[in-house]
Amino acid sequence: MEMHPAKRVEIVIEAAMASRLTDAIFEAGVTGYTVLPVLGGAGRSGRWTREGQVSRAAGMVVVICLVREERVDTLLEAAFKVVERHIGVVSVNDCGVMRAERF
Amino acid sequence: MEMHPAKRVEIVIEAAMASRLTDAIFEAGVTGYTVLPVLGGAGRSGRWTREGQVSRAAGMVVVICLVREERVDTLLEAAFKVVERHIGVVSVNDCGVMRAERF
Amino acid sequence: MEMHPAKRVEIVIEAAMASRLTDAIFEAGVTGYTVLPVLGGAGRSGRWTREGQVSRAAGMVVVICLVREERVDTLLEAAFKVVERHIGVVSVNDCGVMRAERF
Amino acid sequence: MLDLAAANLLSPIILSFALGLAAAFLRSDLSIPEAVAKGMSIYLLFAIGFKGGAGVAEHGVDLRLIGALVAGLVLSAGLPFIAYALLRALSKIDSLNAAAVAAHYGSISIVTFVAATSLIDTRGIDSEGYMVAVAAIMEAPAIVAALWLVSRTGQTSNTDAGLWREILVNGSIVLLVGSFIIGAVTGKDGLEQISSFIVAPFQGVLCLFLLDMGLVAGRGLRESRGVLGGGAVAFGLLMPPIGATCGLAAALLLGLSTGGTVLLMALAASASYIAVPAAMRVALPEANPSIYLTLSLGVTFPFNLTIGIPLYATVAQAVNGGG
Amino acid sequence: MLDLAAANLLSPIILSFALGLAAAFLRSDLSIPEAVAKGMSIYLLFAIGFKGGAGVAEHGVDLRLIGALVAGLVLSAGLPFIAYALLRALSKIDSLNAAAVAAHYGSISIVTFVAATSLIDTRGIDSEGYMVAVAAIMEAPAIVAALWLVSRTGQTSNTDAGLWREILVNGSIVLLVGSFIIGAVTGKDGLEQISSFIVAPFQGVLCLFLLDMGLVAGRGLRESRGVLGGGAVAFGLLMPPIGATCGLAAALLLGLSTGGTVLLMALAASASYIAVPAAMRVALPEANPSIYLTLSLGVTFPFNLTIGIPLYATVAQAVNGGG
Amino acid sequence: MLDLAAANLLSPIILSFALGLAAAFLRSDLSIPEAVAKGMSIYLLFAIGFKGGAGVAEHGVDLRLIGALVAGLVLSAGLPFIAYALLRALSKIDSLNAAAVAAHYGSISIVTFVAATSLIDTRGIDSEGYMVAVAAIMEAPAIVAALWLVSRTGQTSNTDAGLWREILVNGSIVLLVGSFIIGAVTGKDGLEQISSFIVAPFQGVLCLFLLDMGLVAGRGLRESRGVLGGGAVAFGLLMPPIGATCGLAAALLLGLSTGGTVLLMALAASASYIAVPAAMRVALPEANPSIYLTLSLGVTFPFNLTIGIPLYATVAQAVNGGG
Ligand SMILES: Nc1ncnc2c1ncn2[C@@H]1O[C@H](COP(=O)(O)O)[C@@H](O)[C@H]1O
Ligand SMILES: Nc1ncnc2c1ncn2[C@@H]1O[C@H](COP(=O)(O)O)[C@@H](O)[C@H]1O
Ligand SMILES: Nc1ncnc2c1ncn2[C@@H]1O[C@H](COP(=O)(O)O)[C@@H](O)[C@H]1O
Ligand code: NA
Ligand code: NA
Ligand code: NA
Repeated sequence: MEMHPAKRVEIVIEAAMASRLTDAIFEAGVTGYTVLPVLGGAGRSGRWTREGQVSRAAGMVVVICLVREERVDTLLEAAFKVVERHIGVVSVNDCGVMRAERF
Repeated sequence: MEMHPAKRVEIVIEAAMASRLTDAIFEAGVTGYTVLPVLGGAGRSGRWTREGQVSRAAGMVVVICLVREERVDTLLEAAFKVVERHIGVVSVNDCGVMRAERF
Repeated sequence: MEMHPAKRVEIVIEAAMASRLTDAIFEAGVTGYTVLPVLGGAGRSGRWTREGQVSRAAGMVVVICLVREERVDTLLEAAFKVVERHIGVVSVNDCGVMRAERF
Repeated sequence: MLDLAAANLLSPIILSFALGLAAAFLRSDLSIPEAVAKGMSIYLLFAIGFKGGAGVAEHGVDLRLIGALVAGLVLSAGLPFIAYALLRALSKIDSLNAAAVAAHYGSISIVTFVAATSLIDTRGIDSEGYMVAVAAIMEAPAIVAALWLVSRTGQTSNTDAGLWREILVNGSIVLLVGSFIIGAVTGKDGLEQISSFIVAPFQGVLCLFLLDMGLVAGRGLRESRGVLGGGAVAFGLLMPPIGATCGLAAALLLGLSTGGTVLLMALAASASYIAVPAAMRVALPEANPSIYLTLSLGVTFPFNLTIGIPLYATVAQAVNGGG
Repeated sequence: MLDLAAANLLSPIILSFALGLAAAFLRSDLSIPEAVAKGMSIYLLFAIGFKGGAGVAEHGVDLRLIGALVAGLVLSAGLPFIAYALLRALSKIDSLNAAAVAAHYGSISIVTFVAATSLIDTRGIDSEGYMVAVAAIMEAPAIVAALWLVSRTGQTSNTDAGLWREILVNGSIVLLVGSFIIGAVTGKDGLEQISSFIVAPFQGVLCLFLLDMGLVAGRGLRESRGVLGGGAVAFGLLMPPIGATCGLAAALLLGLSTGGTVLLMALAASASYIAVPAAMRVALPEANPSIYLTLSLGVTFPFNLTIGIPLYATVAQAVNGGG
Repeated sequence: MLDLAAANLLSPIILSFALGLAAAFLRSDLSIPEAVAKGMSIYLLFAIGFKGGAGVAEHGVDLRLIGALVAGLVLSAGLPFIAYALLRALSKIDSLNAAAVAAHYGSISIVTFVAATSLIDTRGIDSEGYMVAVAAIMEAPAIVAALWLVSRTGQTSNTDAGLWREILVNGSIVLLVGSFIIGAVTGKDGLEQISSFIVAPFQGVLCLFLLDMGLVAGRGLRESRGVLGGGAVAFGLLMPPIGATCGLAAALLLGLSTGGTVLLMALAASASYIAVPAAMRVALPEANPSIYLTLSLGVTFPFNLTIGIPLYATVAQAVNGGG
């Protein structure tokens, strides 16, 4: 199976900011993303859990984005503008993807 | 802590196809997998979200599979047969695993 | 965008053990983690799914932890003590993170 | 008649659907969690099945039951051919997508059925309890018909043994048939025991469920603007009355009650948006879900809910010389 | 009066909240799934809006409705200034966080409103159905006021067009207003159709919802020990009666009924913990959510629930010379 | 008697469980979302606790309450020894797994308790409201007994302070005891306020919950075919009557009412499938969950539901000379 080199960007971001992030990365030319729910977590701003919460204020989501290497910088810059003033983390790793024409 | 080299395969696939995928990768000799829920996403076939959905038609899941390096090709071929005609993405990256005897 | 080298540790663990794991990695000096829900999976102990379950006995979660390279061993040792006698898997891969001062 | 139409349009049920649509068009973040939506659909299926079964227990079964089941099977397997031909004639949608759409229109929407039940209840019209079983039998044959259409045009579908099992024992069929049987077995006593759960709050749950359907339909319409041309939309509005007419003919042939006639018309007029889309994703992955979901959920469902069902009821009453 | 206070404190509603608090402090793993909590809040909004609308349909609207809406708007936009000044005077919280807190106290908590409705129902006091619309109008203006306060202190907030849309058409406002309209349109008939869903089980659902709020509030208090100083806590206890007094003044000016007076007092006294926190995360990300959530959910909400609402009711009854 | 047995087997509750089992064996994709299942279990615990408390408020407490609590504690701590010995005698299951199973059979299943309540209600038999408290007290002691058994065989269990807290303040105990207290404090008035939530729809919710349990039990049985030998299955069918006999003895000693006797028998006969499995995963991770879950949920629960409870009721009535 031939795999094509790509980058996997994983962003943990507040649910209230998620649509702003996906809008921004779309504008940065990214062709797709996947949003995962988060049960809870901890960081500099303390521990939290989603249980019993009604408000979007207290939740986070994970946005996963597979991109060609040459696009990762544009993506990260766009993402950074959104997360900059917010809590959350961004990580990137190398990966291989099938069906490279999709990215 | 000694870590053993392995591959982490991550497949975003339609919920309706998930059991076919896991059956296929089992047959390919994989010993385990983990299925994560997906809230929403976007790709060539547009944006979508799970909110308020009743049907399995409109949802995706992420299947994560840790395998020894020598098995990854068999796995990817098996997976590809299932996803081929379907929407979704497959990515692979290197990783290290504890307790190698499990994979 | 400057990225700083780090490690991404991903632990699939029984829900009933999750708080013990996060307590342990906190003690190991880790500054944050993110917990994802899991729909189902399979491994040496068989297949399972969360659907319709009421008990915490039969569920798993994924704990993701981004750490500086120099801390990963302490983290893995702490994690290992918790997962040792339990089902579940631990994997680690290299990644880059934004805002390194956070880790 | 206009009064009745207005009364229907201004019922809490329809207005809840409209609220959902409006919220989606305003891009409000109002949303019903997936688990709650699924929970409500399970409740509705259980309640409607149980009540149907209890009805059968009370009024007994006659031979018409078998006739009605056969009629349902024939309608479900036959309507896809009409739908396919009509859609191909009215629009430029290719044969694969047309077949996928056809499967939806042969099959049924259980919420449309529930809404029809609720309307005839309001008008005080009785119906055969076993119409629930007819609804169940109509879910699947349309898929077979549509896949046959696909194979005839030389295209391949992904059908494995698993698919047929999934279609035949899919959750809604099993729950509908199962609760129908429970209702039939436990009868009036059983219904009494749980009627403050399945009868009293039913209309209210239906409101919230339709609110959710409005939200989902509205978001779907917004996302898939431009996917449907005028011809396809016309299909989505013409096919229901055509289906209903076929249903009417079958009902007259069988001599169903006025209520049963309305329900069979509504079933034939309705388009699936749960079971068939899932089956299509497996069997015809290349077919575009935006087309069939938008038609079924965004065009035909609202049409049936607002105009279709009251129309079918009025026609059935006129034909049967009833109220 | 003491009797009434005890009766309120020992009602299933309040005790359920206390149970949630206790479970959180005992570090029990008791928890209500997020989807179920959201489902209950949708139910409560739908029911309270619908009942308000049906009330308006029955009793008609008078000009006071407009007056009440204007009063709500003024209270929501004005109270943040009082809250800001008071909080700055009582505590060392910086201007940014104080503004964020102020937004919460100008806005409203719909559960406090529901609890007040339930109390006046128990005491047999009538109220204007349109108070639901007043509640809806009070959600957003406070945010504008608080952001103006922030800009005045030379700090920046992240306000884009999207934010304003999110605030104005946020789920709870749309659902509350929408179901209010549905209730007003379908009136007594509509209410009858779904009253065994939205009226009969209402108190019970409220109990479980308050159980959940107790759990969330208790866990929040445990996590954020030490975040609030004595001054901030004093603010959380003083601000509600101040808000209520402003609400009382407005109600007297408008000549609202005793029930309407209680509700306007409760609205003015209450602090948002759903819509405003979400808006603050977007607009003022540097403000610390522990401060405003703990104050609103951990201090002010329990105060209003246990002491505030019965107090406002007693005052309103005394002032209006009522029972 | 046969009539009663048939009436029980053909009740909506049991048939719903059977439907779930059937759907699982047919490999239908019917499933109830986890959040909804949890929501229903919270509802059932809250309702049953509240009603028990309200019963105590109405009928008063006598010294027997303390006796019943002590009896519950002794049964819960003692039955694991019988279960352990019996399982080891009947099967080849090793001592660790046998101890884990024993913990389940000393502890209780609240749904079995609820089903027993519902059966005696149907038969018009009264019971002591405080049996709910007895149910709560029986959850944990069995775990201690089983862990002692483990340590005696020289094996180690993972018990930290956290585990004991988790067991003692686990969600179901806290909710059961909490709502029991709320019911006792608010009494008849409180019950009236929320009875259309916790009494009227109770049976219906129980049906859906048992549907879910049938699904989970059926899937568990399918996944773990071959895990249990004939001896283990025999244990799962013999242990409930043995437990029930111990419960009967205790009830006679205490002079409980016929209803209370049935409930204590059902508690002693039932096996935990929520709290204990979670504790076992932490304390005895090497024990195989397939064994204890299949026995408890797949063998003993269905036995108690269909045959056990009606049998215990008949025996209790005979012994007490009642109806
Ligand atoms: N080191 C980390 N590894 C994984 N997730 C993290 C980490 N730090 C923070 N997070 C996630 O990001 C959220 C916000 O982090 P923070 O901005 O540090 O408060 C946390 O609640 C976690 O979900
Ligand atoms: N570049 C990407 N990165 C992450 N997820 C993606 C990407 N492209 C597609 N996906 C996921 O795969 C689903 C189907 O993609 P597609 O086949 O492109 O429509 C989307 O809804 C996303 O959840
Ligand atoms: N190779 C694997 N890849 C991904 N997840 C796995 C793998 N093996 C096990 N798991 C996860 O870990 C859980 C327990 O595995 P086990 O200890 O092998 O029974 C499974 O249910 C899966 O969710
Ligand atoms: Na149809
Ligand atoms: Na306020
Ligand atoms: Na027991």
